[in-house]
Amino acid sequence: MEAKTLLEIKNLKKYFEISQGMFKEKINVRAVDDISFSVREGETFALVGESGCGKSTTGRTILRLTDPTDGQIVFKGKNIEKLPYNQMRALRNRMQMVFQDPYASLNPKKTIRQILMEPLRVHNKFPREERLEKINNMLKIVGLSEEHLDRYPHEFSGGQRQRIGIARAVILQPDFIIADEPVSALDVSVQSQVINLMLDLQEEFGLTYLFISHDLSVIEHMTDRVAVMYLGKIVEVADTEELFANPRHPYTQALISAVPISHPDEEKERIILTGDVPSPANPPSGCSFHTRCPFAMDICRKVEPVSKEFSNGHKANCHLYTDSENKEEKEYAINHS
Amino acid sequence: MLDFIIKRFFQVIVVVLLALTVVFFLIRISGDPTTLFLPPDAPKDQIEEYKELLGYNRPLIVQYGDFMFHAVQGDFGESLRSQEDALGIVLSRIPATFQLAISALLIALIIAIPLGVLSAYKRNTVFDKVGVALTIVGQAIPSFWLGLILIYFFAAQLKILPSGGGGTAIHLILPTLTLAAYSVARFTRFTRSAMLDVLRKDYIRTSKASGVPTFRLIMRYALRNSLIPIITLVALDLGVLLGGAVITEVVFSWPGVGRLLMQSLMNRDFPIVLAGVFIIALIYALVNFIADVLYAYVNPQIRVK
Amino acid sequence: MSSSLPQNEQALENRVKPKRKSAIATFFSNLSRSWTGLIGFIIIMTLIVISLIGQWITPFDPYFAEFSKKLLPPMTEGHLLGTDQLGRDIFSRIILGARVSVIIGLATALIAGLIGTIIGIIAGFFRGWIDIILMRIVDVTLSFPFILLVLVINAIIGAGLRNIIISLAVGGWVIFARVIRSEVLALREKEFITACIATGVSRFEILIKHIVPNLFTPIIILASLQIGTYIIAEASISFLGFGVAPPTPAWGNMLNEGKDYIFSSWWLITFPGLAIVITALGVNLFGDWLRDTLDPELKGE
Amino acid sequence: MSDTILKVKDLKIQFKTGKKTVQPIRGVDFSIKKGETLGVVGESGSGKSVTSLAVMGLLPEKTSEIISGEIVFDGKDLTNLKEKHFRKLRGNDISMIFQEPMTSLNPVFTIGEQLSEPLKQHKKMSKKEIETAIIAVLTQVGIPRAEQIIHEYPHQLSGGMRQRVMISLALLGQPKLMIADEPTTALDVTIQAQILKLMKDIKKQHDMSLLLITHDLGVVAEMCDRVVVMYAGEIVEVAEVKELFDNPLHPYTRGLIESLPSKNTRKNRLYSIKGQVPKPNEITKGCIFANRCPFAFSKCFEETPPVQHTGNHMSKCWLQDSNKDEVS
Repeated sequence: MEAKTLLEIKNLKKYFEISQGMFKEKINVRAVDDISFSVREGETFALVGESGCGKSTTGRTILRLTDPTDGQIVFKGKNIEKLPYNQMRALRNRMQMVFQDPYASLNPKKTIRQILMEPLRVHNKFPREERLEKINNMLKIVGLSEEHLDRYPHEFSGGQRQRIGIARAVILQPDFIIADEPVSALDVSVQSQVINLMLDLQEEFGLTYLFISHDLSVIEHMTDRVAVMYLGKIVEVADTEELFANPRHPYTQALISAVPISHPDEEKERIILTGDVPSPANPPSGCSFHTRCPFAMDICRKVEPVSKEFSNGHKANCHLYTDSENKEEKEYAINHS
Repeated sequence: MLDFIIKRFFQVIVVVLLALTVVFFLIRISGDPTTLFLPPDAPKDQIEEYKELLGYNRPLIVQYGDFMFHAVQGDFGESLRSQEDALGIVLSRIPATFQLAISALLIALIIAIPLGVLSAYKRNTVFDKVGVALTIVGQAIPSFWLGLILIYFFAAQLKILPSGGGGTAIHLILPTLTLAAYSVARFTRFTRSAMLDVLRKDYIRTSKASGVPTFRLIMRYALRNSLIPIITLVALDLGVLLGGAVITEVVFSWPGVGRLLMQSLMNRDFPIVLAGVFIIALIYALVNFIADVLYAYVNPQIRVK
Repeated sequence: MSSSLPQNEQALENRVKPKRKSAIATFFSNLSRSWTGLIGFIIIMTLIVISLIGQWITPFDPYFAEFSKKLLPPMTEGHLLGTDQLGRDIFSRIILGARVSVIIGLATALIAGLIGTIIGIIAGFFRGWIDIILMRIVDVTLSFPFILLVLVINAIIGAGLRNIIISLAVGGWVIFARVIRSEVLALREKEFITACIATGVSRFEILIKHIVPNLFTPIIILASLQIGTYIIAEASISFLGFGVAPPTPAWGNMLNEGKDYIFSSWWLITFPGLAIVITALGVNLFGDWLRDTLDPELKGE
Repeated sequence: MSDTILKVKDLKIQFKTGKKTVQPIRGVDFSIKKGETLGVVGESGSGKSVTSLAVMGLLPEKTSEIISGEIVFDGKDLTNLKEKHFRKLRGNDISMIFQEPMTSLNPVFTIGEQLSEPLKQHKKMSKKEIETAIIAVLTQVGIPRAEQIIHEYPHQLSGGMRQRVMISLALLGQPKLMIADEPTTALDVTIQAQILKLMKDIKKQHDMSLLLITHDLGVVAEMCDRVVVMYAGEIVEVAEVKELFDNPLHPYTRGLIESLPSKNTRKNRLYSIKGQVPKPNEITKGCIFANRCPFAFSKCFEETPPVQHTGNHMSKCWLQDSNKDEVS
């Protein structure tokens, strides 16, 4: 019954060293700090979090656009975290990426024909004479046409460019696509077009998505499972409907409650978090959320919480749910949520 | 901040030492120095004797080590002509060069920054357009030619200023103007564009939205922001100024380091050339260093962590 | 599967589709819109033509010295701009001198640009120790005022057209190396390069097909702006008695020879100097225009 | 009438770039009552920011021109106001918060120096009084250690903190009207929630009007009393916020609301408006939305629709034309 696992991430870490000058110690920014999750074939798995939480770095590290500091990336049963550049290249026709900024991710000096031909040429996909036809097909699927072939990216609007970016990713018929904030740079009325396109493509080509976004309403709409990230760590994972119906981690609760209402009559009980996200270069001790958590207890400042499974793959890392004292406090918090 | 200063200071030293190294090898590669002291028909054993005497028969790397060892102590040998201490001769010329360079720099800044600011403030008016045209032409005039033209008008025709020589304030006028002209043009143009750049920034709009009058906006807010790139440019251009000083000194027979260096190059008096290179590289590096510190000072993003 | 794009929009697309022009047509239509750029272009073209056909259009033999006719003022005996201290026709010498300036400007830009670009690409693309070494060399070279560096090198390796070009190139490549390196570094961080890696393009192909084509614009802009510097630098060095040696007519050495007659014969220094100013002005105007047109972001330094 | 703080009448604005002119604002009418929060919703290119800059008198002087219309603030027409007099209003009677808190504060001046400016310009206060006032406002917008913050530089603060500084800057003159141009767009969701709450509280305390410009219908639902919907330089619909969400009349507004993911069944295709916002040079005759409108008929491509009023609900669409024949 359980679908096959396509991608498995085990204890992934990505630290960046930032030089502070000759006489100061380098600081280690823990962009991704020991995260594990797995993505099943055919599903849309979401990484959600605020800026700086490490969700984009996670996506880039999985695709080896930047090298992991530690941990394992298992794609189709094969460890890829240490593959050299050229072996990794061969694998890239199975895993592709859609970028956030449709203006920056297309080479301004290349025509659409060149942009879409490149992946086919690099991976020697389809016989040479069929490639153009495949490109035209793909353009039609994403809502553009043959006559756009010899235009340059600057001649298109943001939405159209994002379609081109998606076409480039899908034309190799990969199994897996990482979409890093694919709609957040687009106009509202264009966002829904691109979301529809991604849903259509998933159905048509049986794609698996890792969908990285900060937009909770989009995530709620189109993903199957969600991992919530905060300061480089995953704090909660659950099926999408379960997560939105029954968020466990105080951060997830605050995040969901912060989404603006969709109708003026809607009444929403807000959990307004105080303060800012701490710097990932100097994360708080214990649970990294304790500085902003409305339910923070003594233990939260000292001990990092471990993952606790609730039901059917719903896991959260929070001391409120681990067995210890402070029962009163916890009960209050849980009832409150 | 202190770390930054120490780090930059190390860079200064490294750069100066490397510059010396390069010139040392360049000179050695360009020809045998002993032939310079002796008549061209000198017998072979006399050449050998001379080489022995001056240590030129040792391996190049030993000579280099020896040279650097003495150079870092300020000993560049004696002038091949006057047999005086090379560094001493160079140092004695420094005040004259400083006099010229600093007065030119001051004049350039005093004229250029207000002019550039005004030009930006009155953008697209006749004043601005004439100003921009003048700066473009000004940047195309080589300083030595401007020097000649000034000599022609003020010394040859009007006979009110001396055509060359040094010593008095009167002598300083024409060389200073000559040297400052290019920098005036360049700094004015750059100040204008830096200013226009800043005036487009979001934070200027914020100040306007607070009701700050335009004059105050420019003089207090925009100016401080534009000073950051201006300082960088002025520091970079000090090289041009120092280079220009050499030529200006020759045109006006100004007794500075540049003219000395020129004469020594003509005479192939290499100890003086090396000492001169050392001093100029050192001055240039130090000035850049000061500019960096100044830059960090006006830019709180660097100053305050 | 249905297209997410409707027909209406297609129609709109077609309506607003810009007409395509050839690169040359675009160049001239842009140029005609800026009179400064146009002036610069005309000056440069005139200079190039003069330097190509100069030897056939001089009214007098530029090398022919006739002492009886020395120091003739302009407009006498058919000498438009007068004669010099040896009785040579100044107008003819200025025409022939254009060739020296054009050759030096172009050749230096080509050599310095090529070397600098290659080094900049190597340093920026491969990073690591090779980058550190190359950039130290650049720092050291830049720690010396350009004109002094060229002067010292030229004084050491000797006069002559070839040597002045070598000296200028030795001093000049560093600017290219530094600018191109930072361009490459900036390009490497661009998302479309990341997209290439994600597509599976090899490193070599990324460099050749994606990074290098994006360097053409900065290289052309930089080269066009540097040519003026080279021409003035050569003139300055020739003026100081190095560089191009007489009797080859170069504007710089004409000024050097003429400066001794400044109190009596103003035309000896006036006209070669004007030639330099006009040339530098033309090159700078054209370079500025090119920068503003090709790279609007760089506008104004 | 006297309870209207700002009235914009038939505003048209032209921009010149080189020899081309575009007209990003083509006839905009709206008004804000005292104490009201008016939302202006639109996508990029709708002209919502240009409109707000026009109200502030901050349009680029050389390249833009108000070609017709009036902006009446507190009984005064601002369109012909001399800069000298306009300056007295800015940061005093009208103030503005911008989208980008990261670039909207001057990096080389301390927070205190920048905050003192509106007070120096508009109020006669001593240095000590100014400092006290600044610290009071900073505390009010929820900035901790205000006494220290005034000596710090913008880069030392986070994005959320900077936006709070911007809000306090706008508050210092105790304005009658505050304009907020996408004040939370650059911020994270949890910070957005903080800032929106702060703005609500502050509006209540200060009894001022708020002109809130945003592309986010959620923010509108949360904050606004009335809403103006802009599309490609024109106002297509104006209504009370509840009325707008319950009964949108213009197909564009309807499209925006319908395409909210929360209005669609999970995992299904979203309702979507086809095509994209036209650029100013692509605008032809007829209704500006006709080429994207699912209900467009021939008249829409021919004639500009008139303004239709249904009570306080205004829309600009041929479908609302009372004389229309039965269509769609």
